[in-house]
Amino acid sequence: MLKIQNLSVNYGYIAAVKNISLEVNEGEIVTLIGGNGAGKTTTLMAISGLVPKASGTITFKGVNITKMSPDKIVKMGICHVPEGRRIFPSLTVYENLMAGTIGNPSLKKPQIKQLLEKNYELFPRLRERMKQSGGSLSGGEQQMLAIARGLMMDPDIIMLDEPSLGLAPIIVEEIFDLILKIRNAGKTVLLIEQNASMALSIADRGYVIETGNVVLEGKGRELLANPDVRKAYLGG
Amino acid sequence: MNEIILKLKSIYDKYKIIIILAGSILLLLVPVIFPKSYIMGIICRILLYIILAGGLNVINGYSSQFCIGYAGFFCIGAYTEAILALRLKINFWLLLPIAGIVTAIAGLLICLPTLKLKGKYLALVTLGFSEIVRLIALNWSSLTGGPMGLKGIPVPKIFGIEFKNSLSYYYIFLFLVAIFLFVTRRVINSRIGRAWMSIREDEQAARSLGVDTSMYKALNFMYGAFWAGIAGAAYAPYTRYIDSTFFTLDEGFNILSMAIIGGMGTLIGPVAGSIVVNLLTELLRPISEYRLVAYAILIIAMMWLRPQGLFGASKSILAGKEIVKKARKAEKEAAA
Amino acid sequence: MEYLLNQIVNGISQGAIYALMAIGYSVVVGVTGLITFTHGEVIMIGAFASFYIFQYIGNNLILGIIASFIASWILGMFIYYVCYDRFFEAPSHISLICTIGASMLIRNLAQIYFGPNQKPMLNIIDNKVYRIGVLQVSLMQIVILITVVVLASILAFFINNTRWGIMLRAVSQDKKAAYLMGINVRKTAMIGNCIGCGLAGIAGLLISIYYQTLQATMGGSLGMKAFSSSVLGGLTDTRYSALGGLAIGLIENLGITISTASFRDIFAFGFLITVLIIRPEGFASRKGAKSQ
Amino acid sequence: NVGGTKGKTEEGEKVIKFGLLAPLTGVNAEYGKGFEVATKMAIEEINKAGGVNGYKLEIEVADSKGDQKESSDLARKFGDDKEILAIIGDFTSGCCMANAPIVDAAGIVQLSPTASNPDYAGMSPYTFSIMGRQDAEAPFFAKYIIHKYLGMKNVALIYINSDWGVSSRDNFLKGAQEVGLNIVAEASYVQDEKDFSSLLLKLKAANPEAVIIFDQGAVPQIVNQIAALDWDIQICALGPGTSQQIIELCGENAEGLITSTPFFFDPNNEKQMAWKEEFVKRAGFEPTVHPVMAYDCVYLLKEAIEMIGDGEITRKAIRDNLQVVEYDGLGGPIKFSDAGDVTRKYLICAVENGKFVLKAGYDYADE
Amino acid sequence: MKVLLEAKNVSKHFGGLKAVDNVDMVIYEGDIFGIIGPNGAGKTTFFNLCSGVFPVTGGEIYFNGENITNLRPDIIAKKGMARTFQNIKLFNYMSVLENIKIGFHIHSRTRMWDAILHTSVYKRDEKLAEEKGMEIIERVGLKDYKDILAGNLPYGMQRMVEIARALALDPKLLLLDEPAAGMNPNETMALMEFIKKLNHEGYTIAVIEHDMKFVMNTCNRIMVLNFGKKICEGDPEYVRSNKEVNEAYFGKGIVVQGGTM
Ligand SMILES: Nc1ncnc2c1ncn2[C@@H]1O[C@H](COP(=O)(O)OP(=O)(O)OP(=O)(O)O)[C@@H](O)[C@H]1O
Ligand SMILES: Nc1ncnc2c1ncn2[C@@H]1O[C@H](COP(=O)(O)OP(=O)(O)OP(=O)(O)O)[C@@H](O)[C@H]1O
Ligand SMILES: [Mg+2]
Ligand SMILES: [Mg+2]
Repeated sequence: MLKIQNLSVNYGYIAAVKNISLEVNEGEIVTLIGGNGAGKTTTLMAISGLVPKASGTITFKGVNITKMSPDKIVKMGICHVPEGRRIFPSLTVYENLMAGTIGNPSLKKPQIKQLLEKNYELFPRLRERMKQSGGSLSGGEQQMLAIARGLMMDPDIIMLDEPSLGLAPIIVEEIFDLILKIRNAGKTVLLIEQNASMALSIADRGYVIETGNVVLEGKGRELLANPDVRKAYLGG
Repeated sequence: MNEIILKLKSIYDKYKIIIILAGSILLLLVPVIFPKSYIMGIICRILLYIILAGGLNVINGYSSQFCIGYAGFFCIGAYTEAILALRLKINFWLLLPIAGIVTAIAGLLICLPTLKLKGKYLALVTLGFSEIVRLIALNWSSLTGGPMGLKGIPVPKIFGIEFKNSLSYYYIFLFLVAIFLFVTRRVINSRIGRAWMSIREDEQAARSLGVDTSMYKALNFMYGAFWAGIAGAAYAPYTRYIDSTFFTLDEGFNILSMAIIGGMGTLIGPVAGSIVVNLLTELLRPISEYRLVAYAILIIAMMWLRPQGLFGASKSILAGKEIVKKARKAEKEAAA
Repeated sequence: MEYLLNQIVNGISQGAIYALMAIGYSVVVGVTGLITFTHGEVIMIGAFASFYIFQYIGNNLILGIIASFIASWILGMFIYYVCYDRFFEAPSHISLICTIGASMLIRNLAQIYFGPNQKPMLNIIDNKVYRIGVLQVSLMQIVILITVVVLASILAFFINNTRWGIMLRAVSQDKKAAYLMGINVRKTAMIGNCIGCGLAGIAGLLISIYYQTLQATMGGSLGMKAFSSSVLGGLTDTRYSALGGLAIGLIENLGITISTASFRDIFAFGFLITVLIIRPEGFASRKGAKSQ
Repeated sequence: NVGGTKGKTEEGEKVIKFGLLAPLTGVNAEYGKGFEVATKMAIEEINKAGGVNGYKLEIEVADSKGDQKESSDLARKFGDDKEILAIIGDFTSGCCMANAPIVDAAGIVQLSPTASNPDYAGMSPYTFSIMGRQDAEAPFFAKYIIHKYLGMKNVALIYINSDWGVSSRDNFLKGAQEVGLNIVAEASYVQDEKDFSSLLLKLKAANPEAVIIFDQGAVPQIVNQIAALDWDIQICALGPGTSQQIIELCGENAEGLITSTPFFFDPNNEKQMAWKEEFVKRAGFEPTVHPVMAYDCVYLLKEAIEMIGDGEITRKAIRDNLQVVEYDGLGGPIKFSDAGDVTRKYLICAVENGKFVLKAGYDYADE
Repeated sequence: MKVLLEAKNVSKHFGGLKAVDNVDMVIYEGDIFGIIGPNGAGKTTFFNLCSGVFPVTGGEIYFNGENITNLRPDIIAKKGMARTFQNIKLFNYMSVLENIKIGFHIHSRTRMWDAILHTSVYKRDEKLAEEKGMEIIERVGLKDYKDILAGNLPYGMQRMVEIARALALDPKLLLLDEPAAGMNPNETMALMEFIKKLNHEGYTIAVIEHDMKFVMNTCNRIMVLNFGKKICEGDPEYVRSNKEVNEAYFGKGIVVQGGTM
């Protein structure tokens, strides 16, 4: 469904991503793992068009989106929940969620309502904080809001950049459950995680990225069992 | 541009003493080289604005408090000098620091209640303050001469030499600029300057490290105001006549644009800003009524081409994103 | 008493004019997140656009409003590209200087092409004066007051309750995140800016009808008043900004009542500073918003 | 003794150069432009008529933006330039006064058409102004226009808080005291004021017989706002003269307005009308009193140079002769006091049927 | 053992929301004190109260025997409490060394005239900041990065710089808000070791963390907050076995086990 070929991204003269190729098939959970500064975030940013690409092509559902503007890419059905949450601090929780629906113009009022209900069910906390401004939420609540906001556009593929960062174990579990649920609902997930073991354990496939290059790829379980991976990313 | 600056800097470091010596001699000889009062008048104006833009830069560039009504401080300094010189016949040399201190106190007064204000709100307060000061100068006729202004401000004297035209007054301005740069450089490179910069980069973090941000912000404002006061006090006897129309908001914007065009957060920035802006106004003169149009276009062009200003602190929150990227590049290369 | 009441009416109608300008200003600041010094010039261009319409086509108010709106919308596009488009990521003083430059540019060009002298704007609206008891209100004052209330309510509704409003606010808060929501940030920001400018243009038209003159240099002090009123209202909230304008107008005129107009700005700014000391973000200060 | 060098044009003609300081940009651009147009008109006329003492005149226009720092720099520039023998300008008193020490040191005349600060002309032997001192016009206004012509007792004043406005008002009060006028209310405002309605309400509350405006630029706006208040009152204006702008900007509201003026554009006077037409053609707007003054400045300098006769034309000689020149200008007769300013004589004018008409019989000179 | 920080009945309300609700807490000298709890439980808010960022709604806070309730953050810092932030607050555009130099602010005495005249006070202060600063940088292993802008460092290193900067204050108590967030398991391990080492050197440390491996292995006492209330306090074993904590926080325990499912 999403296909990246020979993607390179430079910041000035630094190559953050070098010739990465990867593929995400429909209905899969694919995870990217790698150390700090490996280029994972940059890859996602490149997909959603927020950074200029030095070379390479990205196709989504057969359409070349390499040169599309970010808002158009989103409207193709690619949702990106960015690193550091980036919720809108002075919009209320409800308005933040509504902002999420802008990316999918085909949504009608009743559908939006349904989606809203669904998200409130997933994150009851958000219902409680509905009228509170996004900036006053705690870190974890903001993370939930960011994910929920992404789900509001009912995307075909959802890209999550470190969704468990700073979350309580119980929420992390919930989020991983949620990711499975999203997948089971027929959606595709591209996941970046520091918590590599959890990520690999739910992923269908995974890529290991180091200093801008894909160094390993394989089934989630296989990678989990790979001794090199264990040593480098799972703490022994 | 960055490369040129770096190159210039390395040359400077190498021949520091010779350059400083030759530079000072050259500076002292300027009125001999250009014995025209017109040219010296422009140079005096440049020097005056170096102090003003530099003082403003200490506020806006080093602590990121956003002051756009700097003309108000300039006004207070000038009126303090003029009033005390005319009424009490106090000596100019004594009045310089007095005006500086009076203005610094004014700075403290407006800054104390507004310490909590951020960015745009503080900007507006300084703007309002500047207008209020000007209107007081206009309306308090018994003290300030009101709309009639104050005339016949005595010229400074030292060892029997009268500084009564631009050729001689040049030395007063030059002296003040030298002191300003020397003192400010030392303050900036100390714990005080670091505290100001930490407030600029992240106030909350600064506070958590024990920096009394209110105190340092106030100090910063006072320091900036002090130099505006000095500049005002030097300016009043230079023109020998002042009235409230000298200190409009536009004057404040003018100073601000010099500070920004030259580049904030560095000492050299306002110097460059003052030179460039003042020369521009002179050089554009032949196109008469299109002069300000061209000037405006040039300002915008400069911001487009070099948003951090000619010599802006590229390593600061003041610098734009582009600049950040470039700096990162240079550093990565250095680290590699 | 009668005198005081009439002064209050006066204060309100002048406040309404400030409010009118402040509404547009707050829309601009709301969407760009940056303060602007071009607002006065936009007001001026709005006034001139209708001036020429009235002169060459005749006193048709509707046509005048349309002309003002369009002219200032176009100017808004120019300002957007010159001052904002590339500086969203940069520190705010950069675009501030650009707006100072742009305002200088527009004002001086206007001075050259429209001439530096005052121009008359006579008899566009019948100068009827109504007496309600001791109160004396002119038709123009009523028109302006109604315009302010209507515009402020429509805008507040638009911004707070529609998808477009959410888009505008999202753009003003986090441009990258807004992109990820599928919002065309540049277009939205430009349209937001143009809406604000268009409103300023209409304000310019009404102001020049009210004062019956216009001039290329009229923008300077007006822009400053728009800025002040908007700050008083917390900069981005149209309703509060309108309220801020009214408050400043009232305070000024009451101040003038006890002294003289030379002190006008002392009252305005003094009031403003006092309010800001008590409420650091104007009337609209929101308590407890985490500063992250 | 500075100066004395005379330049030559390409054709070998001898020229005398003046400098003009004028705010061509900025808020006062309207007046700066007027200066430029009017002085150039005068110079062309003079040159066409053969010049002065065999010299052609030239003028170097410099834009001071109304900023006293720029104005001073330009004054220095003119001072340094040996070819320039006299300076006309600047517009505001502030600029002129800041320049006073400079022109004094350079020994060059600074002849301001408009500087109105009563202290200005006395600052140096080289500083002159022809605007007319307010210690003549304002008392005249009180004594003759209000007291004698209108026969009123209670008046309200509204004045601009500037050097000119304040000295006019002070002098008016002096005159008023002499004839026992009551000032029932007063109000002042600063430059750039747009809304006068609350001031006017204040005046209205005092129930005067007439409102007197002391200003030039804002008179039309005040007149209009009085009409907008639906206040039927006699309006008098000191300052704008018979500026056509008032009629243009006020339309019917100006009917009945009374002003004092040192000169009058007489519709029956062909020469004056031709001047006005020419000015409008060049400037694109109706002249106020200011360009007329600037026009007269050129002729004054011409007269002064002519008086030098065969002597060397120096800056000093121009000054000395300017001091004693007597000239009947477009804006009325001019004779400098020792300080270097002018006490003018005034006429009474009123707007009737959309035109200024002269109200004869109360000419100051008649008393 | 000596009580270093004590909270008595501390509350903080935001409008109707009770972010911190009547919390009592004691940190003894030499502790590594962990604070855990679900997101939005009020942990960060509690830190903010202790370090003076917010005024309390009710209750009192004692530090080293002194009442520090509602004192300004900089005064509290001067009394010997340093902290890091959940969302890193470095001086991004200053070099690592400059960042740390600012940490020495409270240990220097330079006044305006000292700076202008370069008096001995000034020289002593500069020397101190330079030398001690380098010492700390070496300790946290950032020597090679000392001249790099802090904002350009990878996330993990930024957290270390923040800790180093706090150490420059030479505090009696160090408050760390989620220091391991954004670090990979290897980095987290290194951090654990470092914190233990600091503790051995005599620093008392309070830490908020969601990484249970980290908390369980480093802290000697743990407090659990939920909805602003303290629901449990004790050593790691006790907390781990507490039913309420399990329900509110650990869930099924997949994450607590360090991800080995
Ligand atoms: N805006 C930027 N300008 C310059 N360099 C950047 C920028 N953003 C990231 N980099 C650099 O690009 C490289 C890759 O960064 P990226 O954020 O993609 O890493 P990551 O794998 O997501 O790391 P993390 O796990 O820390 O989030 C890093 O070396 C980083 O320093
Ligand atoms: N300034 C504020 N205004 C209003 N509510 C606030 C403010 N700060 C925090 N809150 C609320 O207080 C509660 C506690 O927030 P806090 O940041 O302390 O949580 P936390 O325990 O640190 O959570 P996390 O682990 O997610 O960081 C949250 O519900 C949050 O929404
Ligand atoms: Mg990342
Ligand atoms: Mg927290």
